[in-house]
Amino acid sequence: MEILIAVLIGVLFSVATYLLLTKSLLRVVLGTVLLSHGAHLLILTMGGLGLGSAPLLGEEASKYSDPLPQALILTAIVISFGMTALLLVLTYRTYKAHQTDDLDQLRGRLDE
Amino acid sequence: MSNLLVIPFLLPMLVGAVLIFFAKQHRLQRIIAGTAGIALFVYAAFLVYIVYQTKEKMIILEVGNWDAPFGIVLVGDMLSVLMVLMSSLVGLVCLFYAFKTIHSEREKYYFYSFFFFLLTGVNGAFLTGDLFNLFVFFEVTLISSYVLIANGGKKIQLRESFKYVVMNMVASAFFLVGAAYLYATTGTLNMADLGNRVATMDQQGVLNVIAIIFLFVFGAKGALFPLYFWLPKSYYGPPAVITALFGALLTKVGLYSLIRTFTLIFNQQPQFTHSIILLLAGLTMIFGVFGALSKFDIKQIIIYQIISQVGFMIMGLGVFSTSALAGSVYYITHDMIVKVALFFIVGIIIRVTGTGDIRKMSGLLKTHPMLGWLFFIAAMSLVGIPPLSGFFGKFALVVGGLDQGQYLIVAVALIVSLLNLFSMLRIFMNVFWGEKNSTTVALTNKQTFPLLRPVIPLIVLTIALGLGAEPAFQYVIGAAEQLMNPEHYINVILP
Amino acid sequence: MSFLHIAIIAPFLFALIIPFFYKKISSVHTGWFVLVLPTVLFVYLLTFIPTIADGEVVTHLLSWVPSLGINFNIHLDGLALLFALLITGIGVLVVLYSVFYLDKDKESLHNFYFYLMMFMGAMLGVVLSGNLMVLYVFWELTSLSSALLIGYWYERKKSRYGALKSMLITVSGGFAMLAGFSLLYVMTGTFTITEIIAQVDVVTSSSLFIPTMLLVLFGAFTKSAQFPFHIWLPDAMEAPTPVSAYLHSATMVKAGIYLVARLSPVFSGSSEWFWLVSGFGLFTLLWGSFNAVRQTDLKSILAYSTISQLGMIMSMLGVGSAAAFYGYKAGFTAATVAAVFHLINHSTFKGSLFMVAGIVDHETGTRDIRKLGGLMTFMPITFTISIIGAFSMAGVYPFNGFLSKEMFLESMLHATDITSFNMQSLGVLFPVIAWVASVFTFVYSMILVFKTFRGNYQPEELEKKPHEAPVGMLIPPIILASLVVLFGFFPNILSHTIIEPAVKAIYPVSLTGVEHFDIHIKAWHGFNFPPLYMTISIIAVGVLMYLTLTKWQKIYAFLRLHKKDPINYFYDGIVNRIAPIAKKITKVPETGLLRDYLAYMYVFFIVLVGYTLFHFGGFAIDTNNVAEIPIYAWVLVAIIALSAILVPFITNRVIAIIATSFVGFLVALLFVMFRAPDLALTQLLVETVTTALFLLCFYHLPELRKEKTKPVFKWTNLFISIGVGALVTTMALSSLALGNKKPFESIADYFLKNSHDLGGGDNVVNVILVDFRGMDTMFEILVLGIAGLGIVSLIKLKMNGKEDL
Amino acid sequence: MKNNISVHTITRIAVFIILSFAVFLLFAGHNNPGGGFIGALMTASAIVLLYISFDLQTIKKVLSFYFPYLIGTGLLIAMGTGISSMFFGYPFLTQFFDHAHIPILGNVELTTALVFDLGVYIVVVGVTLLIITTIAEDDS
Repeated sequence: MEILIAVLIGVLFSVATYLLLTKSLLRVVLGTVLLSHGAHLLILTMGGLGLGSAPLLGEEASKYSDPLPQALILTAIVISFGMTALLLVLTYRTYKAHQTDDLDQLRGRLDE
Repeated sequence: MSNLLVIPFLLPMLVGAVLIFFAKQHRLQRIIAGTAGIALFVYAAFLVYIVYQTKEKMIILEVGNWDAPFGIVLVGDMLSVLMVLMSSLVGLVCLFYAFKTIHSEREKYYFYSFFFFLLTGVNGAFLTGDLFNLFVFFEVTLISSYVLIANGGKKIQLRESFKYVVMNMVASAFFLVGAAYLYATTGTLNMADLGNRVATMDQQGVLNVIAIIFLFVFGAKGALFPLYFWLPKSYYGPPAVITALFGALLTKVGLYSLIRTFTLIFNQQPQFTHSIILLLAGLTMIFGVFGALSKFDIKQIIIYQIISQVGFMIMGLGVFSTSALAGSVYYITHDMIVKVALFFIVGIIIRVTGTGDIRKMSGLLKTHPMLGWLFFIAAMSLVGIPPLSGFFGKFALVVGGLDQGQYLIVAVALIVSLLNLFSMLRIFMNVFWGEKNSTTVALTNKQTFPLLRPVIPLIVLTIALGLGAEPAFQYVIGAAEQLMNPEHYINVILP
Repeated sequence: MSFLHIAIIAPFLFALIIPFFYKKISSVHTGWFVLVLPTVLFVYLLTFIPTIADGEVVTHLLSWVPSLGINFNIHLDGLALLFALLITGIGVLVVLYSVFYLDKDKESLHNFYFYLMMFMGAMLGVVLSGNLMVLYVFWELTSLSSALLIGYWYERKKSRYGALKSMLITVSGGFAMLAGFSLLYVMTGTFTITEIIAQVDVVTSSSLFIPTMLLVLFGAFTKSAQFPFHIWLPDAMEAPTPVSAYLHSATMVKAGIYLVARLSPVFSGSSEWFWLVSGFGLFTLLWGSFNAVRQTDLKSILAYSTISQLGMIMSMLGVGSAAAFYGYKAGFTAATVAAVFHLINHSTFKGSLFMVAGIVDHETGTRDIRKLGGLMTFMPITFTISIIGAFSMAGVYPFNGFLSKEMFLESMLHATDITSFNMQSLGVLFPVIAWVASVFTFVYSMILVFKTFRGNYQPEELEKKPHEAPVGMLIPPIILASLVVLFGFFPNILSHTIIEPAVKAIYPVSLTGVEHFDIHIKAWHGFNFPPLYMTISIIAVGVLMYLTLTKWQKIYAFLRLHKKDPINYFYDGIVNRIAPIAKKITKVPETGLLRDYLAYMYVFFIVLVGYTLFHFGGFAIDTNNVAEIPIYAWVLVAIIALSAILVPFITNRVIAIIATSFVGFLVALLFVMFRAPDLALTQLLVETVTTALFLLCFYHLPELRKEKTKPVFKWTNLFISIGVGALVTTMALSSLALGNKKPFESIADYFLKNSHDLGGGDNVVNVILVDFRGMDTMFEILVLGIAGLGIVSLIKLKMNGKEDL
Repeated sequence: MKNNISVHTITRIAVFIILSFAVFLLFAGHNNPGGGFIGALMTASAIVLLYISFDLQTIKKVLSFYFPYLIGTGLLIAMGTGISSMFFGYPFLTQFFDHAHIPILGNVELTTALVFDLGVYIVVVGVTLLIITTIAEDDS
């Protein structure tokens, strides 16, 4: 299972990277979203995916899944939510101010 | 156990939160912010004193009363409290400069809250002893910086801050990647525990790769070659005080983390990892100074000087010896002072002349002698002319580098220093020397005095740190010894 | 702290109060106040002569930065005293002279005297320091203050050019010296000069001996204007003339000489030292004198003359270093004695000549010898002074220059006595070069006097009607000229008081065992004395050449030396081209394209991580401990992967957003599968809100287009993307494999064990969030809060041209 | 759709249910899935639902909070729990809990962590609503 998810993470990182390297503002934003999905999944996988039960002690299971990565991911999700929201607004403000979404045209003059 | 360690980030956070309620009341906002800035600085100085007094030269706090390595632990060793002191100082002077320069419109939209939240993140990053918590503090710092850099909505600001944000988000994602790998291999997140466990693991291949990932992450935050290219333009847009704050603090957080992790955790194969750092240090110096020489805009030049100086600051880590690391720590301290002073002065120059182009300025020394000489001292300190503070940092690095047989980097450092001198003299000669030209002077000499008030203590400090280098060096050598002997750090945290 | 420390610091403190004098007491020329300090210091230093002449060394210790080995130790021996006396003595005369030279109403005197005092303190610091690093500190301060003095009239372009040039060249030497001193420190563990000398063996046996020597010499040569670093000195003549008289002839340029002399005990046993010092010295001597002849500006002539004379002193120190090889016999030490003696003489006659040039400039408005002429009748005193100075410089009896010139020629003739370093054959060059250079020296000395004071008076070329200078301006050169004559007739008043202690400092007793050098300078050695014939022939040929000047001066044009010193092409080439080159280099990576910045980052990542991974063989897969894969997992993963891969191909913004959200929702499903209910819930809700946000911004967002990218870019992008993904996966597997073998428990077990009892909750994830790692959560919500407020300010804050700084 | 009464009624009911569930999630978080963040997002989605069926002005009238103040308050509450432990000589952010018997509700666990979570809840609600309303307002 870990291997399969690791491959999936690789795919997510690849796609995210590809999107980040494009010239369209929106695609870049989508790239960052996918990138964070990849990173979160990676944290979970790195805690091991051995299927214990959920880390709810009320359930009295013999084996629980690792709670720490879950807590870390929760924190990371919240943070990336904030970041994404901010980036989104920044994106459309940029787009409106420059009237273009082509990063090629958002280089700025070379000699300024 | 000492709750002393939470104040440096809790106080600014508290102030930032409180100021949300008073966003529209300028006077009150300033009074609260100013008082808090002073209090924070005084407290940080007190903290340094306390830490220096203890036997271990280090205090820790297990937050939430959970034993390390399970809970989050805050660590105030000599390096981190020094960094806190410096960031509080930078915060303080920037605050008073902001009072004079920031438009009330900007103040209305939570400027001071963001300002203090940035300090929260920076101080927290310096004090935390937990890798993931470091990530969280990084994000606090970064998101405050995103807002501060983009606010105002000038075209160039929006455009460049978009790039800035994306670059940093990518680096942050890889921070998580690195932390995840480390957790998988070692099963812990506490940095002392990581240092301990990494040292006892026999397979170094994977750990070296993880080290490189962190080098990549912190290098991107600390503006190392080839990860800094976003920096020059994105720092150009915002007002001078924000550029000063960023130039002095943001890269330092990256460098601090680099120093921390590569002395505490990734210290197993320095001949490999630290050689790469050294290589990057050299390239950063060179490309930074070339950038500075290629520009004629005064703000751009100083921004490139940030990059060039990053190379020096990281050189001691690459050399990896006590004296060289002491040099690096001293250099970081010095750079925070001088960089802020330079950006303040540059801000005033641009205000006075109404242009940033040094080719269009001339003869300002006649009309604004004070401004000119303050700039001159700061510039010479940056270049490393004795007996100013910049010299001693450079000197310790040179001796440390030669002592370890790293001749090439020392040669590069000295040649780059010469080029730095050239770039700073070029500014001085264009802006302050020469005939008084016809450009209108927006501010008279007298009118610049209130703006110069925050600059003067910084200049005094760079002179004092030079003439009185001994106590400072006793301190940074102590800090470097702590860094070079991580066992002590580990033993205090994990008894 | 001793009085000598105070003597060094006093000028700096004095410099700080000068602006107050200038502002408060404007009726009196500031120079009068300033004059006090060098006078006091000079008198104070004079009192040391008996002590030092007795062979004692005055030392005072003062710790400064002991952690770095930097201590402000005073080491006052013969050499230091000689220089200190020159610095303060000439300082007195120069300040006096400047009072009359600089107009108190037109000049910003506070700046001038500030720089000048700073320079004096720095110079005293250089020569009195017993610690190399303190010496270096003051050394750089002399460079700095000198540059400020050169740029004193900063409105002039030439002043700025000269200041920059002198700063860049001398500081580059300074930095090299810093490295050299640091190497000495690394070898010996100390910066204290006497302690380094005590460990000469350690230094000479080090593999870094030669590099260290080169670095130190680089510093000395740049400061003392040795070829090819001499080019800054002629341009430094833009400084006010008192400055030229002080810094650029008598004191600062001799700092390099001082350093070579000071460190002779450490280095002089080697042939490299001998060759470098005497070789560069001799060539500089020749080059300087040869070029001086073609100059038309009085101060330029003097500048090149100074270069040449500095080369001469340097070459004598080089030849004198042979003494270290051959046991310090008089025959070998003679060159060093000559060097010290000439150093004194040069300060006297060159100082007076600079002052004369200043007077001429001041009284006629020009220094161009083509416009000058026939001034003898207008300014007879000045003329007399210049005759004395110039003839001494040319080496004519009975002036002091004659004596030291003859000693110089003699020591050069003895160069062939040196039996090693290939000197039997090459040694012949030494006297030959010396002779040729002396001829040119004679010629330019004559030009200096006669083109100015004799010949045709050309009133139409001059700005003012010339007349004799005010008395105050004449006194300093008269004093110097009197010294020229005095030392010419009674040279031995210096031999035991000043020269011998200085020579003993260069040849310390600890190394030589020689207690006493017999120094007796005399003018007449009888007819069996070859230098006498050399002198006579120099004068004869010199006169001939001066008379036929116009006939052979075309040679400069032929050699292309008539416009500017060829070394200047190098300097200007570098300085002018560095900005364009830097621009070209900076332009390449900084394209302004986010794509490029990210690409560098990723390539850096791939190259370094990939290299490390395969170099250290870190890759591993461990299949022992992995969970089984149920069939629905295959399906789910396949769908996630497919929908993610589709995103880049979508050209409709709504579909692209929804596809991305879809991936997010499926990830939430994965979380369910992996028994992470909190995570799944959070992911689900966050994804919902994020999607809502995207759609809210929908109208603000651009429509997607098909990417128009060059195939090359497309392929590199693809390559980079796949590389990143592959590395992340590989590393994930390797980390897991390594983690399975780790010899310790994960900290996670602690949370499961203690959550209920210590944390008071059964949802371990939540207990971690609010309790075990509550700090994370606290700052996570801060991030969120900042994001919220940030969005408000991003949208609402519009500066509308309201500029803040 | 904006003035459709049946939609409004259904929305009201739905919002009520969602909000109750959100509060439940907030309080249950310590022992079961949930917690401040999840509860807050739930609350926010309920309000978004309101926004979809009513218009912005109505929402603003109903929720007369000034959202930035909400954020500030939440941050202060969260900090307050952390700081209060310092006054009792414990390290920053030490949480305490006890079981108390309260009539009607029975045996209830009281924890300071819940207060902390409440702070989280308020901040997240404030932020989410602030973002949504600000962006929405920018539309016009």
